[in-house]
Amino acid sequence: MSEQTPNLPHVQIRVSPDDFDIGAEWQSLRQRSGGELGAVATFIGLVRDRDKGEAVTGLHLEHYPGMTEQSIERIVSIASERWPLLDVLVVHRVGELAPRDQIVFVQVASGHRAAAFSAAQLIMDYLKTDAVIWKREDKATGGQWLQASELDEQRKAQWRPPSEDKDGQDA
Amino acid sequence: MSEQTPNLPHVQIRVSPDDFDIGAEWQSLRQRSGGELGAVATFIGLVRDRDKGEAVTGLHLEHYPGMTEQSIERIVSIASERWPLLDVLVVHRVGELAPRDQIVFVQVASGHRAAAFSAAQLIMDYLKTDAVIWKREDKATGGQWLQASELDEQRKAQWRPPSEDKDGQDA
Amino acid sequence: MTGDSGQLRVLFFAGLREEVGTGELSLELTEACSLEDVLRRLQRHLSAAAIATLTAENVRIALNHSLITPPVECHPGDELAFLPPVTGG
Amino acid sequence: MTGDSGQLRVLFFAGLREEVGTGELSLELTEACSLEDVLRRLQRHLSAAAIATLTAENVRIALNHSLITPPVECHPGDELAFLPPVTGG
Repeated sequence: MSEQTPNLPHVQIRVSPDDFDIGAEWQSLRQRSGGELGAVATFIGLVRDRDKGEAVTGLHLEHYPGMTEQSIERIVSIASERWPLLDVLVVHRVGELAPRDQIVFVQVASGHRAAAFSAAQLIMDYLKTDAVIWKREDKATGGQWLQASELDEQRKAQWRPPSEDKDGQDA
Repeated sequence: MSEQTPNLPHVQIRVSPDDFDIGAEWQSLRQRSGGELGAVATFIGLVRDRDKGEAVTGLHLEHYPGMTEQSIERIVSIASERWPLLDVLVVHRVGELAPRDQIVFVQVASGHRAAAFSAAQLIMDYLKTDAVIWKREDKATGGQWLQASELDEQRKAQWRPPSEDKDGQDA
Repeated sequence: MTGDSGQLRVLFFAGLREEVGTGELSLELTEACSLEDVLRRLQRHLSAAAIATLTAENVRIALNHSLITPPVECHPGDELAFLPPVTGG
Repeated sequence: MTGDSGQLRVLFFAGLREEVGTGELSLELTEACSLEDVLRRLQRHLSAAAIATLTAENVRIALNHSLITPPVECHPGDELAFLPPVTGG
Protein backbone atom coordinates (compact mmCIF):
# COMPACT_ATOMS: atom_id res chain seq x y z
CA MET A 1 0.00 0.00 0.00
CA SER A 2 3.03 2.29 -0.18
CA GLU A 3 2.83 5.23 -2.55
CA GLN A 4 4.76 4.58 -5.76
CA THR A 5 6.32 7.12 -8.04
CA PRO A 6 5.46 5.70 -11.49
CA ASN A 7 9.08 5.34 -12.59
CA LEU A 8 10.39 3.99 -9.30
CA PRO A 9 9.07 0.49 -8.78
CA HIS A 10 9.37 -1.31 -5.46
CA VAL A 11 12.46 -3.48 -6.06
CA GLN A 12 13.69 -6.47 -4.07
CA ILE A 13 16.73 -8.56 -4.95
CA ARG A 14 17.67 -11.64 -2.96
CA VAL A 15 20.71 -13.83 -3.63
CA SER A 16 20.98 -16.69 -1.15
CA PRO A 17 20.95 -20.48 -0.75
CA ASP A 18 17.34 -20.34 0.50
CA ASP A 19 14.52 -21.82 -1.54
CA PHE A 20 11.57 -19.57 -2.41
CA ASP A 21 7.79 -19.92 -2.18
CA ILE A 22 5.97 -18.65 -5.27
CA GLY A 23 2.57 -18.47 -3.56
CA ALA A 24 3.94 -16.51 -0.61
CA GLU A 25 5.77 -14.06 -2.90
CA TRP A 26 2.60 -13.41 -4.87
CA GLN A 27 0.53 -12.88 -1.71
CA SER A 28 3.14 -10.49 -0.42
CA LEU A 29 3.20 -8.55 -3.71
CA ARG A 30 -0.57 -8.40 -3.71
CA GLN A 31 -0.66 -7.03 -0.18
CA ARG A 32 1.84 -4.27 -0.84
CA SER A 33 0.23 -3.25 -4.16
CA GLY A 34 -2.56 -0.80 -4.88
CA GLY A 35 -5.50 -0.96 -7.28
CA GLU A 36 -3.31 0.11 -10.21
CA LEU A 37 -1.86 -3.41 -10.32
CA GLY A 38 -3.21 -5.01 -13.50
CA ALA A 39 -0.57 -7.44 -14.73
CA VAL A 40 2.04 -9.70 -13.18
CA ALA A 41 4.51 -11.70 -15.28
CA THR A 42 6.69 -14.24 -13.53
CA PHE A 43 9.42 -16.67 -14.45
CA ILE A 44 10.68 -19.69 -12.55
CA GLY A 45 13.89 -21.45 -13.57
CA LEU A 46 14.60 -25.02 -12.45
CA VAL A 47 17.53 -27.45 -12.59
CA ARG A 48 16.90 -29.89 -15.44
CA ASP A 49 18.00 -33.49 -14.95
CA ARG A 50 19.69 -33.84 -18.35
CA ASP A 51 21.93 -31.75 -20.58
CA LYS A 52 22.97 -32.80 -24.09
CA GLY A 53 21.79 -36.32 -23.37
CA GLU A 54 23.83 -36.72 -20.18
CA ALA A 55 22.36 -36.96 -16.68
CA VAL A 56 22.99 -33.87 -14.56
CA THR A 57 23.73 -34.78 -10.94
CA GLY A 58 23.76 -31.25 -9.54
CA LEU A 59 24.38 -27.56 -10.07
CA HIS A 60 26.83 -25.54 -7.99
CA LEU A 61 26.18 -21.79 -8.00
CA GLU A 62 28.66 -19.23 -6.75
CA HIS A 63 28.32 -15.49 -6.25
CA TYR A 64 30.32 -12.45 -5.15
CA PRO A 65 28.34 -10.99 -2.26
CA GLY A 66 27.63 -7.33 -2.89
CA MET A 67 28.78 -7.25 -6.48
CA THR A 68 26.25 -9.88 -7.55
CA GLU A 69 23.31 -7.96 -6.04
CA GLN A 70 24.65 -4.77 -7.66
CA SER A 71 24.80 -6.45 -11.06
CA ILE A 72 21.16 -7.56 -10.72
CA GLU A 73 20.07 -4.12 -9.52
CA ARG A 74 21.59 -2.68 -12.67
CA ILE A 75 19.62 -5.17 -14.79
CA VAL A 76 16.37 -4.25 -13.03
CA SER A 77 17.13 -0.55 -13.62
CA ILE A 78 17.45 -1.15 -17.35
CA ALA A 79 13.96 -2.67 -17.32
CA SER A 80 12.37 -0.06 -15.06
CA GLU A 81 13.75 2.83 -17.09
CA ARG A 82 12.18 1.31 -20.17
CA TRP A 83 8.69 0.33 -18.97
CA PRO A 84 6.36 1.68 -16.28
CA LEU A 85 6.76 -0.99 -13.59
CA LEU A 86 5.18 -1.12 -10.14
CA ASP A 87 7.12 -3.90 -8.45
CA VAL A 88 10.07 -6.15 -9.29
CA LEU A 89 11.35 -9.14 -7.32
CA VAL A 90 14.40 -11.18 -8.34
CA VAL A 91 15.35 -14.19 -6.22
CA HIS A 92 18.46 -16.12 -7.25
CA ARG A 93 19.67 -19.15 -5.37
CA VAL A 94 23.33 -20.04 -4.88
CA GLY A 95 25.11 -23.05 -3.42
CA GLU A 96 24.46 -26.71 -4.17
CA LEU A 97 21.27 -27.48 -6.08
CA ALA A 98 19.85 -30.80 -7.25
CA PRO A 99 17.85 -31.64 -10.38
CA ARG A 100 14.27 -30.28 -10.11
CA ASP A 101 15.31 -27.61 -7.60
CA GLN A 102 14.16 -24.05 -8.14
CA ILE A 103 17.03 -21.73 -9.20
CA VAL A 104 15.59 -18.34 -10.04
CA PHE A 105 12.34 -16.40 -9.66
CA VAL A 106 11.49 -13.14 -11.40
CA GLN A 107 8.18 -11.42 -10.60
CA VAL A 108 7.30 -8.18 -12.40
CA ALA A 109 4.15 -6.15 -11.73
CA SER A 110 2.80 -3.39 -13.92
CA GLY A 111 -0.48 -1.79 -14.92
CA HIS A 112 -0.48 -3.58 -18.26
CA ARG A 113 0.62 -6.92 -19.66
CA ALA A 114 3.11 -5.84 -22.34
CA ALA A 115 5.31 -3.96 -19.85
CA ALA A 116 5.24 -6.82 -17.33
CA PHE A 117 6.09 -9.48 -19.93
CA SER A 118 8.82 -7.47 -21.66
CA ALA A 119 10.49 -6.50 -18.40
CA ALA A 120 10.45 -10.06 -17.04
CA GLN A 121 11.93 -11.35 -20.28
CA LEU A 122 14.61 -8.65 -20.46
CA ILE A 123 15.60 -9.35 -16.85
CA MET A 124 15.93 -13.10 -17.56
CA ASP A 125 17.94 -12.46 -20.73
CA TYR A 126 20.32 -10.11 -18.91
CA LEU A 127 20.65 -12.48 -15.93
CA LYS A 128 22.13 -15.02 -18.37
CA THR A 129 24.79 -12.62 -19.64
CA ASP A 130 25.35 -9.92 -17.00
CA ALA A 131 24.54 -11.24 -13.52
CA VAL A 132 27.75 -11.88 -11.55
CA ILE A 133 26.95 -15.54 -10.89
CA TRP A 134 28.82 -18.69 -11.78
CA LYS A 135 27.32 -22.12 -12.40
CA ARG A 136 29.06 -25.46 -12.49
CA GLU A 137 26.99 -28.26 -13.97
CA ASP A 138 27.99 -31.61 -12.46
CA LYS A 139 27.66 -34.86 -14.40
CA ALA A 140 29.05 -38.35 -13.87
CA THR A 141 31.87 -37.35 -16.23
CA GLY A 142 32.81 -34.31 -14.13
CA GLY A 143 31.86 -30.70 -13.55
CA GLN A 144 31.80 -27.94 -16.14
CA TRP A 145 31.57 -24.19 -15.58
CA LEU A 146 28.84 -22.80 -17.80
CA GLN A 147 29.02 -19.65 -19.89
CA ALA A 148 26.36 -17.54 -21.56
CA SER A 149 25.91 -18.96 -25.06
CA GLU A 150 26.07 -17.10 -28.36
CA LEU A 151 22.25 -17.33 -28.40
CA ASP A 152 22.10 -15.75 -24.92
CA GLU A 153 24.23 -12.86 -26.19
CA GLN A 154 21.95 -12.45 -29.22
CA ARG A 155 18.87 -12.40 -27.00
CA LYS A 156 20.44 -9.69 -24.87
CA ALA A 157 21.39 -7.71 -27.98
CA GLN A 158 17.76 -7.77 -29.16
CA TRP A 159 16.83 -5.55 -26.20
CA ARG A 160 19.19 -2.83 -27.42
CA PRO A 161 17.10 0.35 -27.60
CA PRO A 162 16.13 1.37 -31.16
CA SER A 163 18.09 4.64 -30.77
CA GLU A 164 21.32 2.64 -30.61
CA ASP A 165 20.32 0.71 -33.69
CA LYS A 166 22.56 1.80 -36.52
CA ASP A 167 21.10 -0.12 -39.44
CA GLY A 168 17.40 0.38 -38.66
CA GLN A 169 16.49 -3.30 -38.95
CA ASP A 170 14.74 -3.58 -35.57
CA ALA A 171 11.02 -4.39 -35.85
CA MET B 1 5.12 -37.82 -13.81
CA SER B 2 3.12 -38.74 -16.91
CA GLU B 3 5.09 -39.40 -20.09
CA GLN B 4 4.88 -36.46 -22.47
CA THR B 5 5.17 -36.53 -26.22
CA PRO B 6 7.28 -33.42 -26.89
CA ASN B 7 4.67 -31.76 -29.07
CA LEU B 8 1.66 -32.66 -26.94
CA PRO B 9 1.80 -30.68 -23.72
CA HIS B 10 -0.44 -31.43 -20.78
CA VAL B 11 -3.20 -28.83 -21.26
CA GLN B 12 -5.82 -27.65 -18.76
CA ILE B 13 -8.37 -24.92 -19.44
CA ARG B 14 -10.78 -23.74 -16.75
CA VAL B 15 -13.45 -21.08 -17.23
CA SER B 16 -15.49 -20.51 -14.08
CA PRO B 17 -16.41 -17.98 -11.38
CA ASP B 18 -13.96 -19.63 -8.96
CA ASP B 19 -10.87 -17.80 -7.82
CA PHE B 20 -7.50 -19.49 -8.30
CA ASP B 21 -4.46 -20.14 -6.09
CA ILE B 22 -1.14 -19.45 -7.82
CA GLY B 23 0.93 -21.36 -5.26
CA ALA B 24 -1.29 -24.45 -5.48
CA GLU B 25 -1.22 -24.41 -9.29
CA TRP B 26 2.57 -24.25 -9.27
CA GLN B 27 2.86 -27.10 -6.76
CA SER B 28 0.50 -29.16 -8.85
CA LEU B 29 2.46 -28.46 -12.06
CA ARG B 30 5.68 -29.34 -10.28
CA GLN B 31 4.30 -32.64 -9.06
CA ARG B 32 3.06 -33.75 -12.48
CA SER B 33 6.27 -32.68 -14.27
CA GLY B 34 9.48 -34.58 -14.90
CA GLY B 35 13.11 -33.52 -14.73
CA GLU B 36 12.93 -31.98 -18.22
CA LEU B 37 11.05 -29.00 -16.72
CA GLY B 38 13.43 -26.06 -16.87
CA ALA B 39 11.32 -22.94 -17.33
CA VAL B 40 7.89 -21.73 -16.25
CA ALA B 41 6.44 -18.41 -17.40
CA THR B 42 3.22 -17.21 -15.82
CA PHE B 43 0.88 -14.29 -16.15
CA ILE B 44 -1.73 -13.03 -13.70
CA GLY B 45 -4.29 -10.42 -14.76
CA LEU B 46 -6.17 -8.38 -12.15
CA VAL B 47 -9.06 -5.91 -12.11
CA ARG B 48 -7.62 -2.40 -11.89
CA ASP B 49 -9.51 0.17 -9.83
CA ARG B 50 -9.32 2.96 -12.43
CA ASP B 51 -9.68 3.30 -16.18
CA LYS B 52 -9.02 6.54 -18.06
CA GLY B 53 -9.10 8.47 -14.79
CA GLU B 54 -12.48 7.11 -13.68
CA ALA B 55 -13.01 4.73 -10.76
CA VAL B 56 -13.99 1.21 -11.81
CA THR B 57 -16.57 -0.31 -9.48
CA GLY B 58 -16.59 -3.80 -10.95
CA LEU B 59 -16.10 -6.06 -13.92
CA HIS B 60 -18.81 -8.39 -15.26
CA LEU B 61 -17.51 -11.28 -17.34
CA GLU B 62 -19.71 -13.47 -19.50
CA HIS B 63 -18.91 -16.62 -21.45
CA TYR B 64 -20.56 -19.15 -23.77
CA PRO B 65 -20.02 -22.52 -22.05
CA GLY B 66 -18.40 -24.95 -24.43
CA MET B 67 -17.57 -22.45 -27.14
CA THR B 68 -15.41 -20.34 -24.79
CA GLU B 69 -13.30 -23.32 -23.71
CA GLN B 70 -12.99 -24.37 -27.38
CA SER B 71 -11.76 -20.91 -28.36
CA ILE B 72 -9.09 -21.04 -25.64
CA GLU B 73 -8.06 -24.59 -26.62
CA ARG B 74 -7.49 -23.29 -30.14
CA ILE B 75 -5.28 -20.50 -28.80
CA VAL B 76 -3.23 -22.97 -26.75
CA SER B 77 -2.82 -25.16 -29.85
CA ILE B 78 -1.38 -22.26 -31.82
CA ALA B 79 1.26 -21.86 -29.10
CA SER B 80 1.99 -25.55 -28.66
CA GLU B 81 2.42 -26.11 -32.40
CA ARG B 82 4.96 -23.32 -32.44
CA TRP B 83 7.12 -24.07 -29.39
CA PRO B 84 8.04 -27.27 -27.53
CA LEU B 85 5.84 -26.95 -24.43
CA LEU B 86 5.46 -29.39 -21.55
CA ASP B 87 2.41 -28.05 -19.74
CA VAL B 88 -0.12 -25.26 -20.23
CA LEU B 89 -2.77 -24.06 -17.79
CA VAL B 90 -5.25 -21.29 -18.57
CA VAL B 91 -7.71 -20.23 -15.86
CA HIS B 92 -10.22 -17.52 -16.75
CA ARG B 93 -12.79 -16.25 -14.31
CA VAL B 94 -16.30 -15.17 -15.27
CA GLY B 95 -19.13 -13.54 -13.34
CA GLU B 96 -18.93 -10.48 -11.10
CA LEU B 97 -15.45 -9.33 -10.13
CA ALA B 98 -14.34 -6.41 -7.97
CA PRO B 99 -11.26 -4.18 -8.27
CA ARG B 100 -8.09 -6.07 -7.24
CA ASP B 101 -9.69 -9.45 -8.00
CA GLN B 102 -7.73 -11.96 -10.04
CA ILE B 103 -9.15 -12.41 -13.57
CA VAL B 104 -6.86 -14.66 -15.55
CA PHE B 105 -3.91 -16.99 -14.96
CA VAL B 106 -1.66 -18.44 -17.67
CA GLN B 107 1.08 -20.91 -16.66
CA VAL B 108 3.36 -22.31 -19.37
CA ALA B 109 6.10 -24.86 -18.74
CA SER B 110 8.88 -25.77 -21.13
CA GLY B 111 12.46 -26.97 -21.13
CA HIS B 112 13.75 -23.49 -21.92
CA ARG B 113 12.86 -19.91 -21.13
CA ALA B 114 12.29 -18.48 -24.61
CA ALA B 115 9.56 -21.02 -25.46
CA ALA B 116 7.81 -20.54 -22.11
CA PHE B 117 7.84 -16.74 -22.34
CA SER B 118 6.79 -16.57 -25.98
CA ALA B 119 3.96 -19.05 -25.53
CA ALA B 120 2.60 -17.29 -22.43
CA GLN B 121 2.69 -13.96 -24.21
CA LEU B 122 1.06 -15.30 -27.39
CA ILE B 123 -1.70 -16.89 -25.32
CA MET B 124 -2.39 -13.62 -23.48
CA ASP B 125 -2.39 -11.63 -26.74
CA TYR B 126 -4.83 -14.05 -28.37
CA LEU B 127 -7.05 -14.17 -25.26
CA LYS B 128 -7.61 -10.43 -25.78
CA THR B 129 -8.76 -10.83 -29.37
CA ASP B 130 -9.99 -14.42 -29.86
CA ALA B 131 -11.28 -15.83 -26.56
CA VAL B 132 -15.10 -15.99 -26.59
CA ILE B 133 -15.48 -13.87 -23.45
CA TRP B 134 -17.25 -10.59 -22.87
CA LYS B 135 -16.36 -7.97 -20.27
CA ARG B 136 -18.45 -5.10 -19.02
CA GLU B 137 -16.54 -2.51 -17.05
CA ASP B 138 -18.79 -0.80 -14.51
CA LYS B 139 -18.21 2.77 -13.39
CA ALA B 140 -20.35 5.31 -11.52
CA THR B 141 -21.36 6.64 -14.93
CA GLY B 142 -22.58 3.22 -16.13
CA GLY B 143 -21.35 0.01 -17.65
CA GLN B 144 -19.45 -0.37 -20.91
CA TRP B 145 -18.78 -3.53 -22.88
CA LEU B 146 -15.10 -3.69 -23.73
CA GLN B 147 -13.59 -4.64 -27.08
CA ALA B 148 -10.10 -5.65 -28.10
CA SER B 149 -8.27 -2.43 -29.00
CA GLU B 150 -6.42 -1.67 -32.22
CA LEU B 151 -3.22 -2.23 -30.21
CA ASP B 152 -4.49 -5.67 -29.12
CA GLU B 153 -5.08 -6.56 -32.78
CA GLN B 154 -1.59 -5.38 -33.69
CA ARG B 155 -0.07 -7.47 -30.90
CA LYS B 156 -1.90 -10.53 -32.18
CA ALA B 157 -0.76 -9.79 -35.74
CA GLN B 158 2.87 -9.72 -34.61
CA TRP B 159 2.62 -13.45 -33.84
CA ARG B 160 1.78 -14.22 -37.46
CA PRO B 161 4.31 -16.84 -38.60
CA PRO B 162 7.08 -15.46 -40.85
CA SER B 163 5.89 -17.72 -43.71
CA GLU B 164 2.65 -15.72 -43.90
CA ASP B 165 4.59 -12.51 -43.94
CA LYS B 166 4.27 -11.00 -47.39
CA ASP B 167 6.50 -7.96 -47.12
CA GLY B 168 9.36 -9.55 -45.19
CA GLN B 169 9.52 -6.84 -42.55
CA ASP B 170 9.32 -9.17 -39.56
CA ALA B 171 12.45 -9.13 -37.43
CA MET C 1 -24.93 -30.34 -29.80
CA THR C 2 -28.59 -30.99 -30.60
CA GLY C 3 -31.15 -30.32 -27.85
CA ASP C 4 -34.91 -30.81 -27.86
CA SER C 5 -35.88 -31.70 -31.38
CA GLY C 6 -38.47 -29.36 -32.82
CA GLN C 7 -36.80 -26.37 -31.18
CA LEU C 8 -34.14 -23.89 -32.31
CA ARG C 9 -32.37 -22.35 -29.32
CA VAL C 10 -31.29 -18.77 -30.03
CA LEU C 11 -28.73 -17.24 -27.67
CA PHE C 12 -27.73 -13.61 -27.11
CA PHE C 13 -24.62 -12.57 -25.19
CA ALA C 14 -23.27 -9.51 -23.40
CA GLY C 15 -24.55 -6.22 -24.88
CA LEU C 16 -26.90 -8.12 -27.21
CA ARG C 17 -28.40 -9.94 -24.23
CA GLU C 18 -28.96 -6.58 -22.53
CA GLU C 19 -30.44 -5.07 -25.71
CA VAL C 20 -32.70 -8.05 -26.43
CA GLY C 21 -33.71 -8.32 -22.76
CA THR C 22 -33.06 -12.05 -22.53
CA GLY C 23 -30.16 -14.43 -23.07
CA GLU C 24 -32.22 -17.10 -24.80
CA LEU C 25 -35.29 -17.62 -26.97
CA SER C 26 -36.64 -20.84 -28.45
CA LEU C 27 -38.31 -21.06 -31.83
CA GLU C 28 -40.49 -24.00 -32.88
CA LEU C 29 -38.94 -25.54 -35.98
CA THR C 30 -40.47 -28.38 -37.98
CA GLU C 31 -38.00 -28.26 -40.83
CA ALA C 32 -34.72 -26.60 -41.88
CA CYS C 33 -34.92 -22.86 -42.27
CA SER C 34 -32.53 -20.13 -43.37
CA LEU C 35 -30.92 -17.56 -41.07
CA GLU C 36 -33.09 -14.94 -42.79
CA ASP C 37 -36.20 -16.91 -41.82
CA VAL C 38 -34.96 -17.01 -38.24
CA LEU C 39 -34.46 -13.24 -38.17
CA ARG C 40 -37.93 -12.74 -39.68
CA ARG C 41 -39.45 -14.89 -36.95
CA LEU C 42 -37.43 -13.10 -34.25
CA GLN C 43 -39.07 -9.83 -35.33
CA ARG C 44 -42.29 -11.08 -33.71
CA HIS C 45 -40.49 -11.25 -30.34
CA LEU C 46 -37.99 -8.39 -30.54
CA SER C 47 -38.00 -4.65 -31.22
CA ALA C 48 -36.69 -3.25 -34.48
CA ALA C 49 -33.77 -1.74 -32.53
CA ALA C 50 -32.87 -5.14 -31.12
CA ILE C 51 -33.00 -6.76 -34.57
CA ALA C 52 -30.75 -3.99 -35.88
CA THR C 53 -28.10 -4.73 -33.21
CA LEU C 54 -28.26 -8.47 -34.01
CA THR C 55 -27.50 -7.81 -37.66
CA ALA C 56 -24.77 -5.22 -37.05
CA GLU C 57 -21.55 -5.79 -38.95
CA ASN C 58 -19.47 -6.60 -35.85
CA VAL C 59 -21.85 -9.31 -34.62
CA ARG C 60 -20.69 -12.85 -35.40
CA ILE C 61 -22.96 -15.85 -35.57
CA ALA C 62 -22.26 -19.33 -34.27
CA LEU C 63 -24.28 -22.42 -35.14
CA ASN C 64 -23.74 -25.28 -32.71
CA HIS C 65 -20.58 -23.58 -31.34
CA SER C 66 -19.00 -22.99 -34.78
CA LEU C 67 -18.71 -19.56 -36.33
CA ILE C 68 -20.61 -19.41 -39.63
CA THR C 69 -21.15 -16.96 -42.44
CA PRO C 70 -24.60 -16.78 -44.03
CA PRO C 71 -26.21 -18.27 -46.00
CA VAL C 72 -26.73 -21.14 -43.57
CA GLU C 73 -29.55 -23.52 -42.72
CA CYS C 74 -30.77 -24.06 -39.16
CA HIS C 75 -32.27 -27.40 -38.21
CA PRO C 76 -34.57 -28.44 -35.36
CA GLY C 77 -32.38 -29.06 -32.29
CA ASP C 78 -29.71 -26.57 -33.38
CA GLU C 79 -28.25 -23.83 -31.21
CA LEU C 80 -27.80 -20.43 -32.86
CA ALA C 81 -25.82 -17.73 -31.04
CA PHE C 82 -25.32 -14.03 -31.69
CA LEU C 83 -21.88 -12.92 -30.51
CA PRO C 84 -20.90 -9.27 -30.13
CA PRO C 85 -17.16 -8.39 -30.18
CA VAL C 86 -15.24 -10.49 -27.65
CA THR C 87 -12.28 -9.75 -25.43
CA GLY C 88 -10.75 -11.95 -22.76
CA GLY C 89 -7.59 -11.79 -20.70
CA MET D 1 34.63 -1.13 0.60
CA THR D 2 38.02 -0.87 2.39
CA GLY D 3 38.94 -3.64 4.84
CA ASP D 4 42.07 -4.04 7.03
CA SER D 5 44.46 -1.30 6.03
CA GLY D 6 47.82 -2.65 5.01
CA GLN D 7 46.23 -5.59 3.19
CA LEU D 8 45.06 -6.14 -0.36
CA ARG D 9 42.39 -8.86 -0.50
CA VAL D 10 42.57 -10.81 -3.74
CA LEU D 11 39.53 -12.97 -4.63
CA PHE D 12 39.16 -15.80 -7.14
CA PHE D 13 35.80 -17.21 -8.23
CA ALA D 14 34.41 -20.35 -9.82
CA GLY D 15 36.88 -22.06 -12.18
CA LEU D 16 39.63 -19.62 -11.14
CA ARG D 17 39.06 -20.51 -7.48
CA GLU D 18 39.39 -24.19 -8.40
CA GLU D 19 42.51 -23.53 -10.48
CA VAL D 20 44.18 -21.34 -7.86
CA GLY D 21 43.18 -23.71 -5.07
CA THR D 22 41.74 -20.99 -2.84
CA GLY D 23 39.08 -18.29 -3.06
CA GLU D 24 41.13 -15.63 -1.31
CA LEU D 25 44.67 -14.45 -0.72
CA SER D 26 45.88 -11.38 1.15
CA LEU D 27 48.92 -9.36 0.16
CA GLU D 28 50.66 -6.96 2.51
CA LEU D 29 50.58 -3.51 0.94
CA THR D 30 52.26 -0.45 2.35
CA GLU D 31 51.60 1.81 -0.62
CA ALA D 32 49.70 1.93 -3.90
CA CYS D 33 50.81 -0.63 -6.45
CA SER D 34 49.90 -1.44 -10.02
CA LEU D 35 47.95 -4.50 -11.15
CA GLU D 36 51.17 -5.75 -12.74
CA ASP D 37 52.91 -5.53 -9.38
CA VAL D 38 50.07 -7.53 -7.84
CA LEU D 39 50.40 -10.27 -10.47
CA ARG D 40 54.15 -10.32 -9.95
CA ARG D 41 53.65 -10.81 -6.23
CA LEU D 42 50.98 -13.48 -6.80
CA GLN D 43 53.60 -15.51 -8.73
CA ARG D 44 55.24 -16.27 -5.39
CA HIS D 45 52.03 -17.98 -4.21
CA LEU D 46 50.61 -19.46 -7.42
CA SER D 47 51.71 -21.78 -10.21
CA ALA D 48 52.51 -20.42 -13.65
CA ALA D 49 49.40 -22.22 -14.95
CA ALA D 50 47.22 -20.45 -12.38
CA ILE D 51 48.73 -17.07 -13.26
CA ALA D 52 48.02 -17.80 -16.93
CA THR D 53 44.34 -18.46 -16.23
CA LEU D 54 44.06 -15.25 -14.21
CA THR D 55 45.36 -13.20 -17.12
CA ALA D 56 43.28 -14.97 -19.78
CA GLU D 57 41.39 -12.67 -22.13
CA ASN D 58 37.93 -13.67 -20.84
CA VAL D 59 38.77 -12.95 -17.19
CA ARG D 60 37.46 -9.61 -15.94
CA ILE D 61 38.87 -7.75 -12.97
CA ALA D 62 36.91 -5.87 -10.31
CA LEU D 63 38.42 -3.43 -7.83
CA ASN D 64 36.16 -2.78 -4.84
CA HIS D 65 33.17 -4.29 -6.72
CA SER D 66 33.63 -2.20 -9.87
CA LEU D 67 34.88 -3.66 -13.12
CA ILE D 68 38.11 -2.03 -14.18
CA THR D 69 40.46 -2.09 -17.15
CA PRO D 70 44.19 -1.87 -16.48
CA PRO D 71 46.22 0.17 -15.87
CA VAL D 72 44.89 0.61 -12.34
CA GLU D 73 46.35 1.24 -8.91
CA CYS D 74 45.53 -0.90 -5.89
CA HIS D 75 45.66 0.63 -2.44
CA PRO D 76 45.98 -0.90 1.03
CA GLY D 77 42.49 -2.01 2.12
CA ASP D 78 41.27 -2.58 -1.45
CA GLU D 79 39.54 -5.73 -2.67
CA LEU D 80 40.66 -7.07 -6.04
CA ALA D 81 38.64 -9.85 -7.70
CA PHE D 82 39.31 -12.05 -10.72
CA LEU D 83 36.03 -12.95 -12.46
CA PRO D 84 35.78 -15.70 -15.07
CA PRO D 85 32.81 -15.57 -17.52
CA VAL D 86 29.50 -15.27 -15.64
CA THR D 87 26.05 -16.67 -16.29
CA GLY D 88 23.01 -16.45 -14.08
CA GLY D 89 19.35 -17.28 -14.54
